[in-house]
Amino acid sequence: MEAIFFQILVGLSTAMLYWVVSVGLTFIFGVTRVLNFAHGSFYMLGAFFALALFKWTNSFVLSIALGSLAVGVVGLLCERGVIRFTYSLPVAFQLVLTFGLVLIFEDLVRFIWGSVPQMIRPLGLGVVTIAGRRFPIYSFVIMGTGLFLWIILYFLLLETKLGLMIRATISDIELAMANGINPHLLYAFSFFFGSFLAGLGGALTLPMCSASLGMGERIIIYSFIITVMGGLGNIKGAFMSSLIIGISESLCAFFMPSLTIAISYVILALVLVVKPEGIYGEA
Amino acid sequence: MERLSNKFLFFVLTSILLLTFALPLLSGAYTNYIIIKISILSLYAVAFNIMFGYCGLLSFGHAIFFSASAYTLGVSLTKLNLPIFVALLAGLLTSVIFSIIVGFLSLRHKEIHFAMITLALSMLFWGVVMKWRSVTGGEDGITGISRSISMIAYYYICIITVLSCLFIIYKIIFSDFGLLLEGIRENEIRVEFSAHSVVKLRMLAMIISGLFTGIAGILWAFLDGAVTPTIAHWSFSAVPVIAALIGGPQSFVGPIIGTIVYVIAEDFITRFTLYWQIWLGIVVVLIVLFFRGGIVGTIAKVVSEFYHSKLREKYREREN
Amino acid sequence: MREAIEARREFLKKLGIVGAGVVVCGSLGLPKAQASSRKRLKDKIKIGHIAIFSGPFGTYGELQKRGSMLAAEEINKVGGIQGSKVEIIYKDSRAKPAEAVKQVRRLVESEGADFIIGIDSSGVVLGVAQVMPELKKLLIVTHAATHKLTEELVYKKGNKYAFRLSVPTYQDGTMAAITAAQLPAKRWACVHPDYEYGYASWELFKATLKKLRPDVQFVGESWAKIGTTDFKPFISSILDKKPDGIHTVEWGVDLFTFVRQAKEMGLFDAVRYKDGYAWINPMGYSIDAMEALKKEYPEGCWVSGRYLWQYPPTELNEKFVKAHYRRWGHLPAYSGATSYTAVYLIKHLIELTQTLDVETHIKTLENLAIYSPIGEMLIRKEDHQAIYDVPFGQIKHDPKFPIPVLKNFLGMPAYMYFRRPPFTETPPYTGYPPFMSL
Amino acid sequence: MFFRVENLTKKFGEFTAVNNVSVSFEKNVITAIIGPNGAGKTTFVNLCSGLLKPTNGYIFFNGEDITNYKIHKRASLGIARTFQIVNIFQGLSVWENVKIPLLSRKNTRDIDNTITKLLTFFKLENIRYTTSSEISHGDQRLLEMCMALALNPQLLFLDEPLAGINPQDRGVIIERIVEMKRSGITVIFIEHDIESVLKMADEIIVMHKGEIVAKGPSSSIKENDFVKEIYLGGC
Repeated sequence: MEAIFFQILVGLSTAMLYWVVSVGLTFIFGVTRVLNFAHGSFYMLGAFFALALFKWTNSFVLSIALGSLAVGVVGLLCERGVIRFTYSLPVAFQLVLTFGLVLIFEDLVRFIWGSVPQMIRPLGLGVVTIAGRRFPIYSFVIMGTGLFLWIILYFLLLETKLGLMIRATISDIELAMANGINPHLLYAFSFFFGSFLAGLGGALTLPMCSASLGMGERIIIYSFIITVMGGLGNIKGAFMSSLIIGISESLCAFFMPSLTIAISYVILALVLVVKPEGIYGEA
Repeated sequence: MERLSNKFLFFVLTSILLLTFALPLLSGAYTNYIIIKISILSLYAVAFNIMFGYCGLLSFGHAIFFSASAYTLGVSLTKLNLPIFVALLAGLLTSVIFSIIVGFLSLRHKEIHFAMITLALSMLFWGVVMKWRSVTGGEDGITGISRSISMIAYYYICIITVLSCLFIIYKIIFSDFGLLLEGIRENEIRVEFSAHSVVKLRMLAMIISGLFTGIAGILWAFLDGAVTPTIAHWSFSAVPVIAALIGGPQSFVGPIIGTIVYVIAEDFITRFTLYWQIWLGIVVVLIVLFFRGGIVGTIAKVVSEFYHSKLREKYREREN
Repeated sequence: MREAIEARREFLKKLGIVGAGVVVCGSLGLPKAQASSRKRLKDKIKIGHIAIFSGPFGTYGELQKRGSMLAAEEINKVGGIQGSKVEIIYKDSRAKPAEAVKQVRRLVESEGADFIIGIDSSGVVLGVAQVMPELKKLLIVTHAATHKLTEELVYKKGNKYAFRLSVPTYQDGTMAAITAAQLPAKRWACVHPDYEYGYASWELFKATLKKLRPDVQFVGESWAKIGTTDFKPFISSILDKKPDGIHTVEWGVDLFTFVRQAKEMGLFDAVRYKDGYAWINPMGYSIDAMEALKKEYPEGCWVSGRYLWQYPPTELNEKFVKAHYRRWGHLPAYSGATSYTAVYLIKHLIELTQTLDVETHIKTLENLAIYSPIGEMLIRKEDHQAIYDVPFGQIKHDPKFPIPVLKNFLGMPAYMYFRRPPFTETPPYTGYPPFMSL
Repeated sequence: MFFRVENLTKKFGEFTAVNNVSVSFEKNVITAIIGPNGAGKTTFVNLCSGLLKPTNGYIFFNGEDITNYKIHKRASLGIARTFQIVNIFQGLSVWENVKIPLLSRKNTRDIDNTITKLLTFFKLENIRYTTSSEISHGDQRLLEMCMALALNPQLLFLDEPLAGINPQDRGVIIERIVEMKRSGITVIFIEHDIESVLKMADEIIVMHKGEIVAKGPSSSIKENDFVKEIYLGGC
């Protein structure tokens, strides 16, 4: 019983990382209706930026903050430079365009940082003992960030004028435009914010694992699964499905380790076949 | 205009055809190999485009049909030692069965939901392929699928098979059935009100698409003599998507052009640099940005505009 | 030097294996004058090198490239192979079999490669080896470890065109188990990557260890897919099984993550014994892992590789390690060393046979004894596997070196733990345990 | 009874669009459904044609319970319809537009002749190869009716067939509708323009707030006080 509890706790920390990254994708989709395949690349960039900044500033908090902001700027530049020209095209074209961006970012990173995965020294936050097992304190940092983000997003969407604009745009773009909302400003902001979150996720993983090529490809699939499962563009849905995927993977690793590879696809397929619009429906 | 472009197209196609058949006599083995690859992937892309271009359904699950037939063939030949015709039939049958299953689960849904369900099913299938090691060989896949004929002979077999498949697909698309599919893409509800079951029509399209994808899968399995899980992975489902979008999903030749452009660009780039991704990425981005709606669509538009402006000039001259 | 080789050859003869010849792979090769006096066979000898250059395992291409490029530079500096320059063409396999096959075809059919070397993963090597008979060129594998290549493709199906200079999964499974048998641990568990290499290694490990130590138990298995960034669920579920020994063949970037998280969650502490950790990581001493983890990899873990820069302590190896360090600023990785050897092997093969005829090459390579930085190898005729031993050692943090070094080597002659044709019996063979004195 | 609904109810959340409607239609009669905006007329037609599923109630056609039949099944039984906003295949030619419903017939041998006949009936034969998005709005209305007719229906729903048509073109459409009745088709249509309604309809149904408030021959409906008050009041 204790083991299962611990496994769920471990799953929670995984889930929160998935949530931070995939809510960025969800947010971008909700506002712009673009499925951004390059989101994973932004995640990778977040890790590499933070790595470079850490070597320079030697401060983890500073490098995470600056690194993810820098990724936000890269996202903004991509949107202004390339993606915005494809808003009028069907979703599939944007997928292919952002796939092209993925290829470009992969090689740029390889060119700048080389292909050897890199690590920073561990933060040395230590562990706490829960249910007779050791649990890294850093995982609490990730969980805290995730929950904090949840609160911030709620605040942002419900209480601020920007949130109102965003909700208006999500529900009806034409009406929003008629009411004097400049959608391009909002699109640009959503890409900045979404990419910032991807970068934040990437930077947050740095003390746990390494900055490596191809790390974006692994996370993008999870982000897609979570975004689709929760309901495209639905932030609440993204939160719930992050939890489902994170915890079920963790439990699967305990009960049926050899099936962990497929569990998230099984869940996704089941959810979609029963409820194609996702758990909470499309925003 | 229509007539002219048709004649031109006919001329181009015939010369390409003749060249393709004469090529093994003129060029090196590698060129032949690449042409086989292009032809197989073209068939894959065109078969995929039955769903995408004509039904308006973006499938991310065609790797299932592709790998289902390839794996069935591989297993029947190397593990069960069945005769080749039985293996071929079994392969195609598996593709059809899987297209029915996938269709049954996904066809009620549309747009991005359809894409995502097919993606999920495709990854599920990939998981099975990876895990069912006693049959599929896991990550290593199945090797030793013997083609037992020379590459040149195989070249002709591939070209002829692909061309006849393309011809059949062409006939299907420009038949009444194709008109109905186009109708579905245009206006689904109207098709329903015209007393056609959209789901049934789509299912039929899915089966046809799956069948031809299966044929491509079989040709692929024989080409390298090996089947590995990479062809079941979602990224292999993305291959025809990219081809169709680059070439132009609204036309029959679009996916073929897309495949040719992509394969040749990739081949050209990897010849010179290990940093192939960045160049390929730039090519893809530029094509999406500057050939909006695909190469074929854009070229057709430019040509027709050119033609119209010529006409206008003529009128102006006459007026003057 | 010569005497040493001759002695080695005598030793091999005693084993009943008649070597067709002995070549020296490395910068101690044949004198320059002798080489250039022979006729030039070709303007340029082209070697196609296929490895993973992009994606998460792109490092492995880079590491191999360092080896083969160094060898080519050294050879070209002294006049190439009988006056022909060596050119190495690098291609990215992307870890995809079909892509690798395409690149091999292009190298041979369009770019005029005379040999193919490299290749990283088992699926890719099986795919590529299969087309070699059609292309009629030699394939010298320098990294991929699957024993299916040598046991099934070469031995059972008679594919004569593939050779392997790197150790197969015998190192990851059999030798790992032999090392494990020396440790007090009795409850073994594994954390493996979820694909063929993981399964094969674990099966060999279990079979061998059970034979040597009937008292051990295998208490848990954990299969993490390639590219896992969060090993915590796997580690905690393994910890729950209360193992006192861990066998893991994680490699590359996954290994970095795994070690870091295992340390945090106390998996190392669980397998501690008085002289170190009952932690067997056959590919742990990979240069990329050591450079990334440095002191994070706990002292006292048992690790190995397909070659260790400290072993064998020969002049040839020392020269190679120094040259490699001078050229690249890094110590050589195992796949770098095998690639280096492969290029030299090609040089000597051509000089020995005076031809580019592949059939002659195959005949010459079979039962050839090679003296290389990796050690003395014999290419076994039946399965085309280079037989050489790589010991296990315990990690030791030594401030004199940029990365951790290995101590307390534990090794065994390769012919005792490599499986032998017809590949039915579980090694180790007769006379266990005659450990090599190092 | 030719076409009959029983206790038909449709709720959208709290809002009841069609409330417990029971009504029957005779064969070969043109019935008009009138009523103010939001009376539930279109919802009623949508329920009958299968576009919406009723919350409650039954629909019978030729004595058969078709409540749970899908759209295409109803269409093949002979229930056709047009829409308030023209609903045709915009990207296809006029000819192809008519061909699609015809392809659902069992016997497709004489299809080209049938298309020509239909197009001639609606005076569309001169623009048969034009892409339908490029023809005039009135012609698009006619085309949609033509497509409905191609199903060889017994029952035809027309949702505001005159919407957006300028007065001089209305005559053609009205003429066609009356002619359809003559060839044995039962027509049920929604219309706001009361003059045209009176020209065409034999029977009139008045809907208000989801319920049928009056039903009867057009002459008597005109005299209905309730109708005068809520609908015809202005006239």
